[in-house]
Amino acid sequence: MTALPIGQQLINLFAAILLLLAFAMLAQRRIVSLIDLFAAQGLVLALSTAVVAYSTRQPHLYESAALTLALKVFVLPWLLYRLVRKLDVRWEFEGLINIPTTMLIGIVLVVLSFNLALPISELASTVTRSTLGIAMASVMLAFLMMITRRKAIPQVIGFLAMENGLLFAATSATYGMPMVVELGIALDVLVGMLILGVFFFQIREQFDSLDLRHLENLKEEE
Amino acid sequence: MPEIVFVLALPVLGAALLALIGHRSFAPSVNVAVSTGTFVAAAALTARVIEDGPLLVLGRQFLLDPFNVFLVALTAFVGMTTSLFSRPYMRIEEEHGRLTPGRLRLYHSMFQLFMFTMLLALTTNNVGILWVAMEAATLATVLLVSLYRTPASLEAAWKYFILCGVGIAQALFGTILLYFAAEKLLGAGGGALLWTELNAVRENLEPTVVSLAFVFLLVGYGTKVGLVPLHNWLPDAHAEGPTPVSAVLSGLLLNVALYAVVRCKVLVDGALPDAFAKDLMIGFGLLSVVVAALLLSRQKDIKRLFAYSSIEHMGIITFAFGIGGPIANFAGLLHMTVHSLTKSAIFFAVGHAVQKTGTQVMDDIRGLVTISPMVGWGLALGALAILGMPPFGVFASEFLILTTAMREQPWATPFLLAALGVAFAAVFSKVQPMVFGETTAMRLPVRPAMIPVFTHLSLVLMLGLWIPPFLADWYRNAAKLIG
Amino acid sequence: MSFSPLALITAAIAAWLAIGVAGILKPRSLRVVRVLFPIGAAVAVFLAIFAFAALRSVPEARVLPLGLPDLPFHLRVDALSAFFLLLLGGASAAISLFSSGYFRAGEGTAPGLICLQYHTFLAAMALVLIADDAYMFMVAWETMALASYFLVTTDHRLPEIRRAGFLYLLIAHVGAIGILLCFGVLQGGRGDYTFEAMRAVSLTSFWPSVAFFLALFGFGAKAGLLPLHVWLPEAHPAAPSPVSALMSGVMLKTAIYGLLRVTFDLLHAQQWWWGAIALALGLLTALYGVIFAAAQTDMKRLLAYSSIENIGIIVAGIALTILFHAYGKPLLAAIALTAVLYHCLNHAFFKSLLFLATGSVLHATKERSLGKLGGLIHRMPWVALLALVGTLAMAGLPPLNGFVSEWLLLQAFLFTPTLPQSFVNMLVPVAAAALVLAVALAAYVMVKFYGVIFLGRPREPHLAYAHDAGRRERAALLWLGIGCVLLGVFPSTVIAGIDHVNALLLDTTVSRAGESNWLLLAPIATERSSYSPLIVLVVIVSVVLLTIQLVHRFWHGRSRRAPAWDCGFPLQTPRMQDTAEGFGQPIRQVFEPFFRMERHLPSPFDDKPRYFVSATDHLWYWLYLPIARGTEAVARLAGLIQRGRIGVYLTYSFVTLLALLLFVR
Amino acid sequence: MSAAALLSQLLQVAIALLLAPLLVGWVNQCRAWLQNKRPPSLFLPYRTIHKLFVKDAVIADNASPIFRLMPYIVFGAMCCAAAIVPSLATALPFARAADAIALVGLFALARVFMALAAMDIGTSFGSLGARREMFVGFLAEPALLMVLFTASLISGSTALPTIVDTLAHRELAIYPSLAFAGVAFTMVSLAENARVPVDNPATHLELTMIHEAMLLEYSARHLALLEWASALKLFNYSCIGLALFFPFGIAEGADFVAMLGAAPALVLKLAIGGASLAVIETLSAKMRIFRAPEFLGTAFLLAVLGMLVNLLLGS
Repeated sequence: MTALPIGQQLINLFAAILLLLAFAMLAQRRIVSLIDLFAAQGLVLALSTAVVAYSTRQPHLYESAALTLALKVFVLPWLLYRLVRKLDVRWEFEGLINIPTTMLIGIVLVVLSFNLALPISELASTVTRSTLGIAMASVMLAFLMMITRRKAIPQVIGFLAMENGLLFAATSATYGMPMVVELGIALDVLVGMLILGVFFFQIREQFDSLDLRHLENLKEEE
Repeated sequence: MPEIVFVLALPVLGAALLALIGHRSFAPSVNVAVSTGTFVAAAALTARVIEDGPLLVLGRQFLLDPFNVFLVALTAFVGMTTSLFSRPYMRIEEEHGRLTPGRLRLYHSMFQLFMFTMLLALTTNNVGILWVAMEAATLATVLLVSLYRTPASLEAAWKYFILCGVGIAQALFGTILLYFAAEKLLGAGGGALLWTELNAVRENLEPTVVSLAFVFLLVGYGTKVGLVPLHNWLPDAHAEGPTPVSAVLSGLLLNVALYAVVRCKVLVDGALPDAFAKDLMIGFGLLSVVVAALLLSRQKDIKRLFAYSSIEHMGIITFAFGIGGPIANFAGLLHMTVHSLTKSAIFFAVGHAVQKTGTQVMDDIRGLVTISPMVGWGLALGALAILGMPPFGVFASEFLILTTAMREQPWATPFLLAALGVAFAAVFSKVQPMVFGETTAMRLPVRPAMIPVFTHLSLVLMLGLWIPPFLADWYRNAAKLIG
Repeated sequence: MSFSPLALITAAIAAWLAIGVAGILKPRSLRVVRVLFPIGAAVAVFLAIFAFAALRSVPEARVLPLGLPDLPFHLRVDALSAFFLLLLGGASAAISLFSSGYFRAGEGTAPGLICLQYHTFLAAMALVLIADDAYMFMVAWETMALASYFLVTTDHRLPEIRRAGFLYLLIAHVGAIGILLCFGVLQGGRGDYTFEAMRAVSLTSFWPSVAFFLALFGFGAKAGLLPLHVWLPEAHPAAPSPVSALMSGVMLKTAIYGLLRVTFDLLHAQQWWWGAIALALGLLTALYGVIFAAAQTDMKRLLAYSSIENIGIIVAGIALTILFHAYGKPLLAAIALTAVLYHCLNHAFFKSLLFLATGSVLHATKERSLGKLGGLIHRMPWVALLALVGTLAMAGLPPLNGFVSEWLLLQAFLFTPTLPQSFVNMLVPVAAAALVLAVALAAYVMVKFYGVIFLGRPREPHLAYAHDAGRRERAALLWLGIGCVLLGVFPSTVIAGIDHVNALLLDTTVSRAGESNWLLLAPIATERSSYSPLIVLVVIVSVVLLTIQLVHRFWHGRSRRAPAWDCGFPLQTPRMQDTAEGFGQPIRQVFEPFFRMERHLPSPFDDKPRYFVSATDHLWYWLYLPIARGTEAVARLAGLIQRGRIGVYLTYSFVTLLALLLFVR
Repeated sequence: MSAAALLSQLLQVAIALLLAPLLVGWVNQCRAWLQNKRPPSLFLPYRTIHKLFVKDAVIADNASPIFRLMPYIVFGAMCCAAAIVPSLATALPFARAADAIALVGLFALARVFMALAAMDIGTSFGSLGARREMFVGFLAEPALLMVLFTASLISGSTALPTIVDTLAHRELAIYPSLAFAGVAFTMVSLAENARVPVDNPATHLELTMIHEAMLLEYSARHLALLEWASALKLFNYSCIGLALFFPFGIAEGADFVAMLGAAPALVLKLAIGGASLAVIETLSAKMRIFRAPEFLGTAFLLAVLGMLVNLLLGS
């Protein structure tokens, strides 16, 4: 068989890195490095988008790459850093499920999402189709991370990671969504992040901690 | 196309204006004025659509067909009445010292923003924009839910944000898959996300992809509809937010989310040979009805009670759309209308009741008819209406749904029978002593704003006895559209 | 608009609604109510007249521009609905008249509001009877339930009254859903809910049976058929007496109407085993009701239980009709149906009469417990006399009306052995025995009822100040009493009217088949069976008068008053009379297994010996409480899915998503 | 109806009225013989009734009209029954006015009025008697109806004349259903006529009495009428029994000759019946009131069995 064109090789590489980062985030306990990982993920995402744009001559993808870079690599991590510094929450304690188990579940999820993505990839006409499975996997892993984390900020980072996975899916499967939508999504994410920032302070001043265990009072009593 | 522009622009401008002027004594009136203007514009828009059929405007970006235009009118109307109700309500809250002027500014502008997002979600023709608008609606309401800044309200808002955010993210994935399936037929670019385009080619959409997409979309938007087991945010958010917000959440937001689901269902039905989407919706609907009915019987907080009843009714509507066919769809649409009217009316009455008695715990609320006959009878009639007692309109739709189900899905009817019975027992046994019975509470000096309540209830009553022809045609066309 | 019966009936209904609205205009004024209720009574009389006209004219249908877009309100009056309208008008005329004197200000709901609810109730019942499509039927049906609920909870401050109202509305609502599903079956998937279309649909395989039993469930819940009877003995004592009279006398009959409508009009063919099951159910209900009536100590509860008994008898009659009709014996079916309708009419009259009488007693003495009444015949002769008529009628004694319908029903039973199905033939003697037992027990119950309330010596001193009913109350009671007598004495005439219904439902008639004439009632032939209450009445009365004359002629009419002798017992106090408990004690003993007894017997050493006994319904403990507890348990389990932890919630949606994805694969 | 028919109808009633006390006297005499006592005069009942009529009536202070009217109503009901029961002839005009079921209804009417009147004074014994009477009644009445049903199933009619005609004209054979019914009927009529073992007419021992307890407050003409009525009741029951189980020698037509021919047969049958009643009363002991349900329940059961047997064996 002939070797893949360089662009596709790069994209596959980036996809692999993305998956790796997703796992890393799943395993990471320190919030600060979690933010780093998130930024890295954003960077990879932007790069891959750019490569796709280059190799498929899709100018509008450059814009979306730029958007991603700005938002996911600079603005959001910066905001998160400020929050962490302001609230000074550095350490994340043991999650609901211990790390190895989480990892195992993660593997299972990856296999599952590859399976699910397979038929779709068959249909895809894009050069990047094989990466759809990875995109879905990273979404799932982000979901798992949200479930397992007990603190507010990691949960939010998981949420943002999920957003990344989605964007990656969009680029890999369909060369990105129409620009309006991309912009809308970006806006939503940004606003959501800001609101969450406000939230953290409110929660903090109410419960003087960001531990989600304080947020378990509304429930059906026995 | 002036009307549509007005419908969408007025709330945005209103939001900006209210954010700028801050909380003055006339801010509530401005709020009312803007909402009224929106309703007038929406009414004009509706009239036009009734005259010259579906509209596709502003570069095909905005679609107005019978299905969504009646929801637009409904949304604008309930928004108006809610603003009317919230004027005295919020004033009393302020007097009670539960709200500061700053928060009231936030409340007013966010209320308008929320209206805008919902109207956008309803009118847009672009599935992607639909998603954006839904997400934006979530963000707008999160701040409204946490308005009191109490621990409970913060917790509720947090859960609301996270659960709906995640759900919405699934919906985005579904949208991407949809786009992915469409783009091979319609080519890349904006066209492939326009619902009208998708609908035109729905027979040729790739089945596997579409079914996957629908799963994600259903789970995503279903979270906002409040389908069991994705419903967990709903009771908290309703119980802890200010009552006007509970009213619009229950009366409008759930409808809009359901609208999104149904839009997607139409595409899937076209693409798939089997009744995949129908079965999913029937299953979710039935599950929601049963579980909600059971949980109704365990409630102690009055707003939680009616939140669960919203889940139950959303289940009924989902079930109806799942059955499909002209009658069931007609019934579903009618039920959407009467439910949002009745439920918001109930929340208005509940709000006043809570203000008068100073508690949300039902065991401490007694003898409302003696404290304030209007509130008492409003609550009693509203509860009876929502429980499906004729001659109110809720009964009309339940009549059609049940009788159709008896032939289409006979196996489901025992569950419905049991669930409706349990729900009746649960709600009525709790409402009756609140309305009647002895009380120790004093009569409060404030006059409740009962006009919205009784406007809604009389509309519901009318719909039970006589549905205006234009409305009926409207429902019929919409039902045909949904298929 | 032509003055056809239907138009006039509709107008009467509209008049009722207008009266109700007029009442709400000045809710607190009692004077208005005093004026409005008699007008309502007049309207009722007119309604009865129109209904009588409609009974003998051809069916007639109309469409109102209301209702669902594809389903405007269809009205139709045929012989069946006309008959029940007649019943409604005849009974409610008296009840409205009584109410105009009955309701007082200040207790519970405002009189004007009561006026509105009361007349809405009447109008809704009439609309149920003339509804010709499922939607209007259900709307009227539930409106009826709602209005009566508000009337029951007139005195809503008392928790037990609220509880009674809640129980009533709950069972009514569940039953209504059953009826709804029944109509869902009947429309046969056509989506056309007019009765006309339902008649056209021919259901196949098991669907007819489903429809019938859904109808039996739904209408049985309203009629008080076992095991859905529990609301009756709670709601009737809670309601004001005219309302109890209206509910027991008329509303229960609308359920019978619905059952007949569905079974014989909308369904084409009946299965014999429907009849068998319904027969068993009906007789069980009858026995159950009368046995519990015998054990009651509250006069209105007693009457409520006896209503359950009568409903049981009526349902048994319907079951016989189904049996005969299924086996193609129209004449016998017609006899059974005649018995059913006749009994409906009788029950409407004597039960309303008795409930109104209890109302007068309640107003005169403020007492509802039989243990504290007695000797009222001296204080309130009018009520006592008219109540006696009702009592004898209800005890099923000739020559009053209660006996006629039971006579007809027994005739129908006696003809059953001509059926081909041997199993049914075996069933019949037992069934007949049960029926006769129930009827005989009814006599026992009525002696207890009348004897304890009106006869003997007052058990409480304040009864001495009891006053007789007012003029309007008397007139109302008189109307009903005369009705009982006339219905009892001229059966052939009444049956001639009922025959229009027979002709409609079974296309055959009784009076033309038999040798009946105005004097003699002989459904088949005088050789088979005949009964002439008029002759019996005349003979007894003439003998009585003759004897009095002769005794006074040959001997003398001297008599003097003295203290009661009582076997020479020196001192007698009113407390030494039999109490209600005492009178019911033998029945409690014989039918012990029916009751859940709690007895507290005094020991010889108590300084204040107290005897306490309560006989409650097993079904509460065997059926209702288990259901309630089961729901409770399931609900608690359902509550477990919401324990407040957001991670868990996320897991739900995650798992749901994965499950669905796998499902798609 | 022709004047002759009316006349013969009246004749039958008159005969019943006259014979009834005699029957009572005869039963008492037989019983006295059987118990080795010197029998009272056969005509004692007539004398008693006359004596009572002569006396002045004493009425309790708080007696209501029901109390005073009851004896006449009961008497009237019994006369009506006497007119209906085919004692001498079957084809009598009034017989059409009420069939078997209506007849039972008439007896029930009488019973209810007695019970009400007994409760009227409000004495302990009165209400006790009323309760016991109704208690016995609600079991006896269905049993009696069941007996009549058996007969009417055989004859396919509830009209007494038809029943009697059919039964009279069947060839002699063993009818187990009728046998059951006969036993049941005997038991019922013992209970209904306040006879041992259910009640004892000859005592005022408060613990045992049922029928007498209801009449305690009555005196003079009212009591006389009641005595006469109960005699009539006994007579009617006997005639029903005879008509059902020994319908021989009863007149088919309604003419005097036939009836006069039937009269001796009736008297003879009554004499035998009365004697056997006395025998039963002598042989059996009065049972406790709470045994009464079992006794009557047995009767009820036998009657139903009779019906079932009739349906099963077709005989």
